[in-house]
Amino acid sequence: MQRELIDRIRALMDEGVATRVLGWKKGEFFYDTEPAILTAEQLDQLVYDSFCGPNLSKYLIQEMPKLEGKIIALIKPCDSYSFNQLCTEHRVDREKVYVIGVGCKGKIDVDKLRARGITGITAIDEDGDTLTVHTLYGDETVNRHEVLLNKCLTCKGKEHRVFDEQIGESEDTSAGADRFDMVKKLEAMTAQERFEFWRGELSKCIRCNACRNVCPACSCVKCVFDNPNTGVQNKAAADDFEENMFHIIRAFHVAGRCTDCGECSRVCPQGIPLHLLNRKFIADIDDLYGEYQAGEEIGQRHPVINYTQEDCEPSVVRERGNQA
Amino acid sequence: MKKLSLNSLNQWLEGIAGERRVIAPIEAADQVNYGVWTPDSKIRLDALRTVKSAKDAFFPQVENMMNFRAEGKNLSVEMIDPKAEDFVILGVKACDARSFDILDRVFLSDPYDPFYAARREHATVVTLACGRPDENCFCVNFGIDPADPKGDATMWIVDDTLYLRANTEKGEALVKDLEDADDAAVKAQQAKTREVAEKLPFARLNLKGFDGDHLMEKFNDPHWAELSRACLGCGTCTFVCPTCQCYDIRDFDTGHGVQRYRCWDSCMYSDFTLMAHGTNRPTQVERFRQRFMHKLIYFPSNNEGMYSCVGCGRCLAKCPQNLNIVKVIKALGGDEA
Amino acid sequence: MSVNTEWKPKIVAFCCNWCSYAGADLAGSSRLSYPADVKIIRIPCSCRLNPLFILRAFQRGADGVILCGCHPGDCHYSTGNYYARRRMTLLFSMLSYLGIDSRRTRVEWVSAAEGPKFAATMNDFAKTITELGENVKLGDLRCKEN
Amino acid sequence: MQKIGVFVCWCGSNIAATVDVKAVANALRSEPGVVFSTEYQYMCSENGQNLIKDTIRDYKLDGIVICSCSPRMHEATFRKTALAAGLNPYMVEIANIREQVSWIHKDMTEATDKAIVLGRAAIAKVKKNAPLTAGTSPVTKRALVIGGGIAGIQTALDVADAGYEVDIVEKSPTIGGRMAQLDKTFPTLDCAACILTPKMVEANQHENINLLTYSEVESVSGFVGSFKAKIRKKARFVDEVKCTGCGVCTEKCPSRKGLNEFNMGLNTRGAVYIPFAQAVPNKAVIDASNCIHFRTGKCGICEKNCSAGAIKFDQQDEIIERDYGAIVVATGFKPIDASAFDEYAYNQSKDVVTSLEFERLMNAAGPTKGTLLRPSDGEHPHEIVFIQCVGSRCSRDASKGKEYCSKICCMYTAKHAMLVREKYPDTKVHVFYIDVRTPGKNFDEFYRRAVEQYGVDYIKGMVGKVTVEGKKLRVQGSDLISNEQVHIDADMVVLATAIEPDPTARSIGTMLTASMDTNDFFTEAHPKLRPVESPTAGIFLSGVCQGPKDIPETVSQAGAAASKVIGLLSKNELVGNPCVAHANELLCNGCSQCERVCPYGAITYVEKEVRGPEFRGTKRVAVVNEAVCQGCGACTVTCPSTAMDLKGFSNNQIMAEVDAICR
Repeated sequence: MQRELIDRIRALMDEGVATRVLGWKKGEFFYDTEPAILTAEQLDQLVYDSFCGPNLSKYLIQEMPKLEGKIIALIKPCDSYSFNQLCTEHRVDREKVYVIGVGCKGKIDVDKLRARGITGITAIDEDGDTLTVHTLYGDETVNRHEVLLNKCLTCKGKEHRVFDEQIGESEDTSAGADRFDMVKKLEAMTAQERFEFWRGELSKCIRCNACRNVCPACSCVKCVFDNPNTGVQNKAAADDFEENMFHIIRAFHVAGRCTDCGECSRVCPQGIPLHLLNRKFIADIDDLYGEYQAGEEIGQRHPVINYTQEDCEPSVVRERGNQA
Repeated sequence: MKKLSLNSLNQWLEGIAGERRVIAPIEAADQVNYGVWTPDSKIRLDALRTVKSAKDAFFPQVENMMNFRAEGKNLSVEMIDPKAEDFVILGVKACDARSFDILDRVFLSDPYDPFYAARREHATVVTLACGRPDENCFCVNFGIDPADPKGDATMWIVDDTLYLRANTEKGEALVKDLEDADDAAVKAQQAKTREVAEKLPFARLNLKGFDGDHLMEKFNDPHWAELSRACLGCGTCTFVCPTCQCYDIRDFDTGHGVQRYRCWDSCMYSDFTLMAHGTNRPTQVERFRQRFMHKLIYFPSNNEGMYSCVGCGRCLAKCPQNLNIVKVIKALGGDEA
Repeated sequence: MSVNTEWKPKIVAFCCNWCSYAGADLAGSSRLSYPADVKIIRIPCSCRLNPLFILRAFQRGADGVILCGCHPGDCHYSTGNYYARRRMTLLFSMLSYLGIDSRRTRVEWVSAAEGPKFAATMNDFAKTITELGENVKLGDLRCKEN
Repeated sequence: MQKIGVFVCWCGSNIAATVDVKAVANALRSEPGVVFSTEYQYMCSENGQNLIKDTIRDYKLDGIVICSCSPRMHEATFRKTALAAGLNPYMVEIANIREQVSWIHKDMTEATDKAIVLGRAAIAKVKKNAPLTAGTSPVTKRALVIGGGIAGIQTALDVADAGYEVDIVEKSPTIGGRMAQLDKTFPTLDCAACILTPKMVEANQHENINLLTYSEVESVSGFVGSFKAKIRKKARFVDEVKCTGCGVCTEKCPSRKGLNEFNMGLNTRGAVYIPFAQAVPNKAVIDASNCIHFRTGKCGICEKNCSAGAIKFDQQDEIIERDYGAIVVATGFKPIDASAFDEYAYNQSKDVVTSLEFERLMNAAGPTKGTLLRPSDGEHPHEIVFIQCVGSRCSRDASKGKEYCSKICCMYTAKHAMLVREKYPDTKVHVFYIDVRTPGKNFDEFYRRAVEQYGVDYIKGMVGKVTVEGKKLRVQGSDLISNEQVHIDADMVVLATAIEPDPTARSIGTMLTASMDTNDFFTEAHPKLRPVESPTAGIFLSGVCQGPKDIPETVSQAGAAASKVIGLLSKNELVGNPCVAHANELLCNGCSQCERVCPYGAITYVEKEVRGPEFRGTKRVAVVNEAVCQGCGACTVTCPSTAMDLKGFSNNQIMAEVDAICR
C-alpha cells in the first residue's frame, strides 16, 4: 500500500495538484515514524504502515498561510473528523487541501509491547493478526489486536468523512467495544472514589502540555494558560488545584469540538487517561442534547454553542444521583 | 561486596527509612516514577526507566523561594530557608547518576543555588546497574558504563539477590551491616550488559564536530527546519530529561500576599525567556534548535567537552511525535562513524 | 468532617443584571434576609459566566458558587441563559465526575419580581453549603490564610 | 499605582443604622490604591455629589467606589457626577451595601464585615476598569419595509405619515398580500377589499412611500442606522410609466396556461396579466415562462395591441442600491401545502379545497364570480364539511404539519360556515374541530352566532378519512361528545390549513442576521417587552412573520413597529453602550464560534493584516460592530483563548471581584 500511495502522490504532484504532501516519514526504528511534510524529491522517505498513529490534521493549520496552491494530506478515517472540525472552525481551508483518505486497520502501540516486558525491540513481522517481535533478547509473538493503540480499540469506523480520493482498505478495529465503558464505571463510583481516581491520575501531570499541543481542537493561537494577561497563566502545577483547573478548562474548551481522536492520551508521557475527561463531555452531550459527533460534517454547529428551549436544567447533574 | 535477598529488601529499607526519607522508583497509577517509599509502596527496581528522571530529588518541578505578606498597604518579606533533611535516593541508573554531575556544574558553580546544594549535601545516592538496556539507550556514547554506575553505593540485581558495593563513606554506612558476598555473579552480569550495550543500535554515534569550534556551522545547519517540523512545542522532552535545568521564577498572588516560586521551564515553550519586546525565538525552529545546541554544543564548550546528554533514552521513548536527540545528532553529521 | 465553629462558608453568587440582581434588590427592599456569607457579583447576563470564574472562586476559598439568571425564555438578550444553561450543566457534571460534590454548584432562575425566591434560594444554598462544610477538594492551599 | 477614592453613603439611617459606615470607610482606606475614603449622609444629594467632585479634583482620582444603594438606582447618577469632575464615567463602581447588606442583615458586625468585603470587591474591580467612551453612528432617515401586505402597508403608512421616507419591497407585481385575497373578514364580515384597497391606494400615492413591486431584496449589509440594501427589481417587460392598466393586452393574450396566483390557481390567466382589478400599481406584467414570445420569439400580440407602447420585451432586471436606517420585516405567510394530507383526499378530488381556495370561490372577483360552485363540475354543493386544524397543532407528525396553533382558522372557518349558510340556506354545513378557540373581541359571540343563529353543525372530533365515492365525498370522523363514528356524504370538503411563514423569510432572516425560531417565524427581542423588535438592532417585525395573527392584531403590531422605526429615525445619531464586546485580533483564532452565539449578529469575520510580537500577516479575525453589540457576553465565554472580552465586565475585572470576595 505504501508503494501505491507514493506512486499516486507522485502522479498527483506531476499533474500539478500539489507540491507537497503531509504524511509520515521513516524514523530511526521501524516504529518511530514521524509526521512530515515532503516534497516530490523527498517522497521516497514517505512511510505508511502500522505505526502511523499520529493525527496529522493539526499540522495543516500552520501550513495554511504558507500555501500557494494545494497540499496533499494523508488522512486516516479517524483523522478525517478532526480535519472536518478544523475546516468548520476556519482553521483549515478545505479548498487548499487534497485529501487522500488512507486505509487503516489499526495502529500498533509500541508502549503496549514494552508494558508486556518486550523491550529492546529491533523489528516486527506482521502476518495477519499475529505479530512476531524481534528483540535484543529474543523473539516474541503477540496478537495484533492486543497491542493496538487505545484509540483504535474505540475506532470510529472505517469511513472517511472527507476525502478527494481513497487508497487502501480500512477496518473497524473497535470490535463492538463501548467507548463509554470507563466513563460509566467512573460514574458508578462514589464521589470520593472518583475524586481519588482523578487525584491519582492528575497528580502525575507534569504540565508538559503535550496533550494540549497535540490536540487538534486545542488550536488557540495563544492558550489562556500561556497568556500572562488572562490571570490564569500557569506553567507548573504548584498546587493540586492547578492540575484540576488546567484539565477541566482544557476539556471544557474543547467540549463539543473534541472528535474523540484520543491523541491526548496517546501522547501523555505519564499515561493519564485524559480522553476520559473529554469523553465525559461527549457522553453528557449525547445523553442530554442528542447524539453528536464533532467533525462528522463541515459546518456543523456544535451543541455547546447551541441550545433548545427545552434543555434540561443544570440540576439534572444532582438528580442523576451518585453525585454527592 | 555485600548482598541482600530481594525478599528482604523491604526490611532493609524500613531500617533506612526509620532515620530518613527513602526515594525510589515507585509504581503509582500505572507509571513508575521516583517517589517517597513507604512499606505500602510498589517499588519497581526492575523498571529500566522512570518516566521523570531522578533530578526531581534535587531540583523539584516546583519550589517556593520566598513569600511576601500583605497587611493593608504594608508588605513583609519572608525568605525560605533552603535547609534539607537527610534522604536516600535509591535505584538511580548510570545515566541519571551522571546527570547529577552535570546539574552540579550548573547549580553548584556561581551563582550557587542553596536549595539544590542543600539537597545534594543531604543525599545518599544508591545507584543500580542496568541488566537489560533497550534500543533507546545510548549512554555508552558519553563514556557511561551502565554496568557500573557511580554514586555513594552501587547495586546489582542478579536473579533474586541484590548485590551492593559502597563507594563512599555515606554508602558504607548504609551497607555495612549487610552480609558479605562474592562478586562473581556481578562480574558475569556486567560482562553481559556491556556486551549488549555495545551492540545497541545507537552505541556508535559519532559526536565529532559537536563542540564550540563548530558552533556557527551547527547553528546555521540547514537541517533544523526539517528536524523541528513535527515538533508540537510541548515540554515532554525537557521535563523527562535528567539534565534539563531551566526554570522560571513566578509570583502567585494568594490574596494575602505573594508566593515567589520557581518551576521548571522548557525552551520548547513560546513564552520561554519571554521579554518585554516579545520572544527572541519566534518559531519552533529556534526553540527546538536551542535545546539541542545547548546539550551538544554550548554546554560542552563551557564544560570541558562534557555533553549535557546522558543517553538515557527518555526523550526517544516519550516524544509524542518521535523527534529526538539521536535524530538531531545524525542529521547534523553524527552519522558518519 | 468536623465543622470548625469559627468556620463560615464563603458563597459567591453571580447574578445577571436584568433579573436576578434586580431580584436581589427586591429581596433587599422587602427586608428578606439571607446569610451574609453570600456575596453577589453582578454580571450583564448569565451567559457572561465563564467557568474560569467559578473555578477561580473555588481556588480562592469559595465553598459554593451559584449562578442566577433570568428564567429561560425571559433573557434580556433573548438567548443568553440558554447558553449558560448548557455550559453550566456540562461544567457541573464534569466537576461531579472529578468527585466534587455537585451540591456546591447551583443554577437558579430568579426574575426581578422574585425577591422572596431570591432570599429563599440563598438561604437554602447557604444551608446546604454549611452542611457540606469546607471545600477542600477544589481549593488552593496557597490561598488559605496563614 | 492608581488613586482610588472611596465614598461610603449612610443613606440616612437606611445603611448607617446597620452598617458601621465609619468602620467601613476606615477599613477600605487601608486597601492598596485607596488614597481617600470617607462617609457621608447622602452621597446622592447635591452636597454628596459635590464632595465626590471636589475629591476627584483635589486628589486627582483615577477611579471612585461608592458604597451605597444598588447600582440599578444611582449608578447613572454617580457616573454623571464623575463626568462633571472630569473623570471618565466608567471609572465608577458601586458597592451595593444597602439592598445587599443593611436592609437584609440585622447584626451590625456581620453587616459591617460584609460591607467591607463588597467595598473591597468594588475597589478590586475599579482598579481593572478602563475609561470607556460610547461610540456614535449616524442614522439614515429612510426605512425599508420588506413585504407589501397589510402589515407592510400599515407600517409604511405610519412611518411615512411621520415624515420619513419608506420603500416597500414586494416580490409579487402588486401590493395587498393575503388580505387582498380574502372575501369577508371576521368578526364584522366587512369586505376585505373595501377596507384594504383604500390603504393600497394611499400607499401608492403617499409622497414619502416608494413602491418597489415585483422586487426582491438581494442582500443587506451594515447595521442599525446605516443599512445598505441591494434590491432586484425584476423585469416586468412592461414599462410601468407608460402602462395605463387598461387591460387590453391581458384580454388579447393568446396564452392561457398561467395559473392565476390570485385565485390560488383555481383558474388561469394570460401570460401578460394584471393580478386583480384593484392591483396597485395597476400595471400589467408579463410572465415570461408562459409567454409565447419568450418561448418562440413570435406572437407579440400584446405589443401590437398596446396603444401606450408599454410592452418592452427587452427589459432587464434592475439592481437598486439604497441606504436605510431601519428595516421592517413584513413577509407574511402562506397556507401550508395540503397535498401532504392524503387522508383528506386533497389530491384525489378537486372538491376538497383549502380555506384560502374556498375564500376565492366565495369572492365576487373569484373564478366563479362569487357563486359557490364545486370546482369539479360547477354544481352547487348542498352539504359541506369543514375540517379544522389541518396541519396545525400537529405534534404527532412534524413532517406533515406544524406544532403550533395557526390562531386564525377557528374564526375564518366560522366565517365561512356562516357565509355559506347565509347565502345558501339549503346547504348543510358541518365543522369538525379539536377545540374552538375564540379569544378576541367579539370572537366568541361571532362563533356562537354561527352555531345558534346559522345552525352550523359543530362536531368535536377529528376526521379520519375522506374518500371519493362517485360525485360524493365520504367523510368519516368521530364525534367525541356523543362518542360515535360519523359518516357524512358531502359535496365539498374545506380544509382549514395551517399557515406558515412565507418561504422567502428564511433567506431574509439570514440576510438580516435576524434570528428565527425552528418554524421560521422571526424571534422578537423580548417576547413580552419588545415584541416588534428583532434581537438584531434596527430590524423590526410586522405581522405574521413573527407569529400567526389576525388582521386587527397585524395592524396594531404594524403600527407598533412603525412607532419603533419612527423613534429610531427621529435620532440624528445613535449613542452606543460602551460596555460592548471587543476582540483582541492577536489572540483571535478565527473560529467563528462567537459569531454563532451572538444573538444580534454583531460579530463578523474579516481577513485582516495583523502585527504582533509573535505573528505578522493576514489572518481571519472577529470584528464586533459596537453599534449592534448589546453587551451580553455570550461570545466571551465561547471564546477559548479569551480573545473576546467584554468592556466594563472584563474577565480580569470579574476575577478581581472573585478574588476580593474569596480572600
